[in-house]
Amino acid sequence: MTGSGPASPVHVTGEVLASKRIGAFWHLTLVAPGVGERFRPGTFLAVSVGSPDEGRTRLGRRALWIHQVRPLGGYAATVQVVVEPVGPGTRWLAGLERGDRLEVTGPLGRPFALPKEPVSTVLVGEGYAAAPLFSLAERLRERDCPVTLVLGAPDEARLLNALEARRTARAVTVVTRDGSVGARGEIADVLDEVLRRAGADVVYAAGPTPVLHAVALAAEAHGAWSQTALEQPLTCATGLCHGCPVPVVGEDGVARTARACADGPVLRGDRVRWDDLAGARS
Amino acid sequence: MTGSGPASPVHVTGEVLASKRIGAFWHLTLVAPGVGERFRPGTFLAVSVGSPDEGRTRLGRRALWIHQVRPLGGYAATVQVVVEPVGPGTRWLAGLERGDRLEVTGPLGRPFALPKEPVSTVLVGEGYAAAPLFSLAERLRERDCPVTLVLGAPDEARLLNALEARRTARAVTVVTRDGSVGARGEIADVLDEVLRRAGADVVYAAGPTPVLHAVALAAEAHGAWSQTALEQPLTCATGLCHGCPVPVVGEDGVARTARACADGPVLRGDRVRWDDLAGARS
Amino acid sequence: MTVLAGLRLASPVVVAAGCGGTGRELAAYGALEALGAFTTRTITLDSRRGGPVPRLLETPSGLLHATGLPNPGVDGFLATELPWLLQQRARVVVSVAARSLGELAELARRLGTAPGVTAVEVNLSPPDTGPEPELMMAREPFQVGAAVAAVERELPRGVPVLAKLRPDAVRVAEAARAAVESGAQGLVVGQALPAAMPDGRAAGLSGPAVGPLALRCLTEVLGAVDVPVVAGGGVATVADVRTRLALGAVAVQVGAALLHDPTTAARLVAALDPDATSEETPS
Amino acid sequence: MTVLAGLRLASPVVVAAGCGGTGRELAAYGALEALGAFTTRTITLDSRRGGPVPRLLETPSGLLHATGLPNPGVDGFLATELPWLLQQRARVVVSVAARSLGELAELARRLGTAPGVTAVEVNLSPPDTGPEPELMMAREPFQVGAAVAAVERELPRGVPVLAKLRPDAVRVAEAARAAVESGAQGLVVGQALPAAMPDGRAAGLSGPAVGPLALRCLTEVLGAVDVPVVAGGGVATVADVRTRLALGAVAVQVGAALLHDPTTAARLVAALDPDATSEETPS
Ligand SMILES: Cc1cc2nc3c(=O)[nH]c(=O)nc-3n(C[C@H](O)[C@H](O)[C@H](O)COP(=O)(O)OP(=O)(O)OC[C@H]3O[C@@H](n4cnc5c(N)ncnc54)[C@H](O)[C@@H]3O)c2cc1C
Ligand SMILES: Cc1cc2nc3c(=O)[nH]c(=O)nc-3n(C[C@H](O)[C@H](O)[C@H](O)COP(=O)(O)OP(=O)(O)OC[C@H]3O[C@@H](n4cnc5c(N)ncnc54)[C@H](O)[C@@H]3O)c2cc1C
Ligand SMILES: Cc1cc2nc3c(=O)[nH]c(=O)nc-3n(C[C@H](O)[C@H](O)[C@H](O)COP(=O)(O)O)c2cc1C
Ligand SMILES: Cc1cc2nc3c(=O)[nH]c(=O)nc-3n(C[C@H](O)[C@H](O)[C@H](O)COP(=O)(O)O)c2cc1C
Ligand code: FES
Ligand code: FES
Repeated sequence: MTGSGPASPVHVTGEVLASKRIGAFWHLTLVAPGVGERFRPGTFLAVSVGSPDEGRTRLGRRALWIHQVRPLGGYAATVQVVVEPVGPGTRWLAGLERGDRLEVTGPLGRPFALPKEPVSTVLVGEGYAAAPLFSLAERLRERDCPVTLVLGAPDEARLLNALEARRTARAVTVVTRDGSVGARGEIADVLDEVLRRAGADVVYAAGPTPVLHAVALAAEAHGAWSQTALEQPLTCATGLCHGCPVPVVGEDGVARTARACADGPVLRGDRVRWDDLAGARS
Repeated sequence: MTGSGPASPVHVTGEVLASKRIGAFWHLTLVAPGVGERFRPGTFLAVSVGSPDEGRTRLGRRALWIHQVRPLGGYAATVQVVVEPVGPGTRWLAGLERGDRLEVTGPLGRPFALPKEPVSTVLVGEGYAAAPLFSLAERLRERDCPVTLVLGAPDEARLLNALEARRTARAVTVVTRDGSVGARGEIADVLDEVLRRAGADVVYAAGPTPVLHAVALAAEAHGAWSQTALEQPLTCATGLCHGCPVPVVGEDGVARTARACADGPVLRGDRVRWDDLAGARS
Repeated sequence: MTVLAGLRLASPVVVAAGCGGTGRELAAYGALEALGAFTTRTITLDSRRGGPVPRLLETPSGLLHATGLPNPGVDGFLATELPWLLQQRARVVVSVAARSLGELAELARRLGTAPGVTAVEVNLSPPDTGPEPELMMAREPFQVGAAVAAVERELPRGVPVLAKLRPDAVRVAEAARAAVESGAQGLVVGQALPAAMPDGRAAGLSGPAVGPLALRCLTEVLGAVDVPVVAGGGVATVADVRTRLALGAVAVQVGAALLHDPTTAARLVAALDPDATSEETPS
Repeated sequence: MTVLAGLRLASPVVVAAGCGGTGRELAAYGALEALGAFTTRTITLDSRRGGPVPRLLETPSGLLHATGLPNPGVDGFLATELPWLLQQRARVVVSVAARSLGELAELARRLGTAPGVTAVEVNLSPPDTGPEPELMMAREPFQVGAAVAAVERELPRGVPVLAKLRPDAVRVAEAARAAVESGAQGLVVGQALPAAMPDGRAAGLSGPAVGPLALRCLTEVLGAVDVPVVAGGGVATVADVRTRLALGAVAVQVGAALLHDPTTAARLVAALDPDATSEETPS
């Protein structure tokens, strides 16, 4: 596996090029010079809540997966993010309109490691967190890795791009908690079956901690590698504050503490001490 | 003179109905239920900087003269204010668009006292501060008081409604510092002449402190009453914080301290101890 | 029902000293009667004009103030402001500060004999006394004790003395103990913090910015003494109130938030009313 | 040219302890070499894992933190982090705290013999030591003196000791005097303030919210001692820096602002560079 070094981020004043509501999510397209150019799947960006011109009462950053990087409107590398409004920061983001400006730092963190050989891969994502999997799938296909996708969500409104998924992946499994689309249930319920059928060598996952934990366990049971993209509450998102500890085991077998933002967000599933991780059991 | 009791204010979430730039000023029309209904000329309103939905870093209020109250768009009493962007708060106000919401408290303070008899009046205003004089002129005309208007400004872009002025007043004198319209000079230069020609019984004034001081002196020299609408830096604007002291002399001749926001903004010119007032000399 | 030092209050929401004007201005935004109590601005024996402008400055999520404690003096207060407040059926807590223990005792004597004073709050650490005569600042615990005792001694039964402590997390527990030993029947935690304006002039800092600092002092004091504690400092939202009551405060004081939104106290009272059906969160 | 305790610094802008990561993360946003200095997170004799989550919380214009001072211990720091920082030609101020005076002396000994340490900053009041072994907190002036002396004694000439004082306006002048008498060659004013999270857990408060409080401590310290003073606490804008330099500080520390905008230090350095032609104001 290659390419898991940290991203080299920039901090810029970005601008909203487009905002579109799809289901429960807002899809924002941002002009953020330098961010898209440096992007690798699994990296994220961080935004400040509030206009760059105003004094800000909220000092913590808000992390968002980089969904897609595309040339658009004369810009070489616009950045797409998917926002689910759940609190003041994400609601502020959802309220932005074309032309509004915001402070953006990115790409941040270590991306998904890509296999050197054309191995069989399974990509697992729940809700908006499936965002980084689509560009990952493209890169994997460029390397002739067969891609199987598992997409989960509470309901159809929170299911990301199932249609687009069918274009990039060999097989797609959809699971929703309320059964509004695909099978009714949890991602964890279908993992064994999917991994077995795909003959998975590597499993990539992004989503809430319990999903990642289930993926790590299932991968281990199938003798596959897992690459889990963690979401932990972040404050600086840049590695400066040590506020996002993830208990891990080093290559040397010694228990250590990693920073979710700077040493992650993507970590090998077998390296995370899931039982010691806050929020690991939902 | 009657009607100088304090206004009975309300605190409401208002909405911008219209925003229009005229010269250096933004004219905002606000829906702020209860504020317009209670308005009397010389009262003002206070706004919070920042959307009602967001945490606010700026806790001080921003005071604005109530310019006009008009039925508009199905609302019985919309409120017009004139904003000159000079700092973060007023710039934020100038950036508001139709439909944006803001916290409004008003009407605040004691209004201009109106004469019981049809006496001759001179109204003096500089820049945006001339805003309350137009509705005052209407009320005076209703009482058969002849109205003479003196409008001053640094330049034409900061001269308020000179055209509208000609409709409400018997005579209008315009003075600009750069001579771009009307006479070149300061309001103070023309006061004596205007007061003499109008045979002024009462002089009403709104503007920077040096203008008010000049008005108070000129009125006294002509044996006229003066009513000066003071602008002092306010924090709460509601009389709660005692942050806006104005040195005055009481009816009993004793030196006291009044609050610009709650005991003013309109004070009798002969009661203000101008030499002890901060900003009295420019 | 909130009970503070034997007093039954209609609500746990109390207006903080110096942030409710004379009461008249605040009454425009909600009945004073519905409040837990109205704390007056600090009253001194002689009247004070207050300090020079600027008296207040905005800071990030806070307000700096150096008002110099302007007030009409105790006689002026008793003659003009108190009767009006009582007419509104407000519960009136009178905040006091003085240049000496003797003055403090004299103030307590006059307030204690005035009908209608609900309680006396001793302002032990005015952060902004301005250019006029220096007021006592209780730096050490023994000074806290002496000031509280001087007031307590002069007050009739039924008019409790509350001690408003300097919010220094590391020392406040000692100060709290000293106040209680000297007769304070309740404590107020959350005086403005000693701060400076950009030009270096001394001032107090208040508002949401200081909330977490006041909260720490609250936990220290609650761990140190058993009398009822009123939590001030940075209270603006229903969540702020609930946090403080959950930690063990019997009531809260609302100060700077009123300067930003004069309806804050009335809205908190309504939101916390156990009979209220809906609970809107004032921002 | 900024001169601090005999050290010539390229800029008056210094990164505050615990807010610059290991340095590597910050270097992405501007050369460390251009900074006045890079202060490490507090290093202890033994490594520390740090406290439980949530370690940080947003407050109005501030950040609450209870990280528990995670760090690799002095040996880990000297082996892995310091060499990289020196390679970047950063001026490295190492922040230290300990469980005892003996440990503090031991830390100083190891740092003093390591080549490349620019200065040692004694963290006299960690507000957030978390569940791991308690670290010393210098409450009284004599404790400040003892801690500073323990470090000073072990450091070679040319490696000055800086004392980072607890920002309590009423006591900080005494602490400053004690530190200077014990050999502190410079003082840092503006440690995080003791605060609490909504659940009552102890934490430190930092960021623009506390700026006016740190400023008051600065004026108290400048009035009390003659050594160079570094002003921390709430620095985010060029105006903040200028205010502090105008009052007499020789340099400023930037902490929480970096967590909100990692380019803050680099932008302040650029804006304050006397050779810069234009002066943009970072927000
Ligand atoms: C690497 C990463 C990528 C993410 N990608 C996306 C995305 O693509 N789309 C999306 O909608 N959301 C994403 N999130 C979650 C998103 O960052 C949080 O929902 C958001 O920060 C919450 O902020 P808020 O103000 O809306 O809500 P609040 O819950 O009020 O947030 C308050 C505070 O808690 C922190 N916080 C709360 N929940 C989280 C969380 N789950 N993760 C991190 N910090 C949290 C915030 O930073 C903030 O300081 C991602 C999180 C991480 C860590
Ligand atoms: C009674 C009254 C009526 C006013 N009417 C108008 C009006 O109709 N149109 C208009 O454009 N302006 C008016 N002003 C002035 C306006 O309130 C200030 O320009 C504005 O508060 C400045 O805020 P800012 O954030 O833009 O600038 P800043 O200068 O950055 O203001 C920062 C702080 O200073 C205070 N402040 C600064 N200057 C003034 C001032 N002149 N008066 C009061 N507070 C000040 C603000 O309240 C705020 O706390 C009026 C002021 C008063 C007192
Ligand atoms: C403008 C202003 C004036 C104040 N005056 C007094 C006072 O006279 N006496 C007093 O004890 N506290 C005074 N205070 C402090 C408040 O009563 C309160 O303790 C402090 O502001 C912290 O609470 P807050 O954050 O809710 O404002 C004043 C505060 C402000 C903002
Ligand atoms: C996340 C975080 C971690 C900190 N860690 C340390 C530390 O290890 N040692 C220390 O002396 N100060 C530490 N501080 C305090 C800062 O160095 C600084 O003194 C304080 O935050 C005030 O400055 P500011 O407002 O610029 O942040 C930390 C602050 C924050 C926000
Ligand atoms: S969020 Fe600050 S180090 Fe990860
Ligand atoms: S501004 Fe607060 S009393 Fe006038």
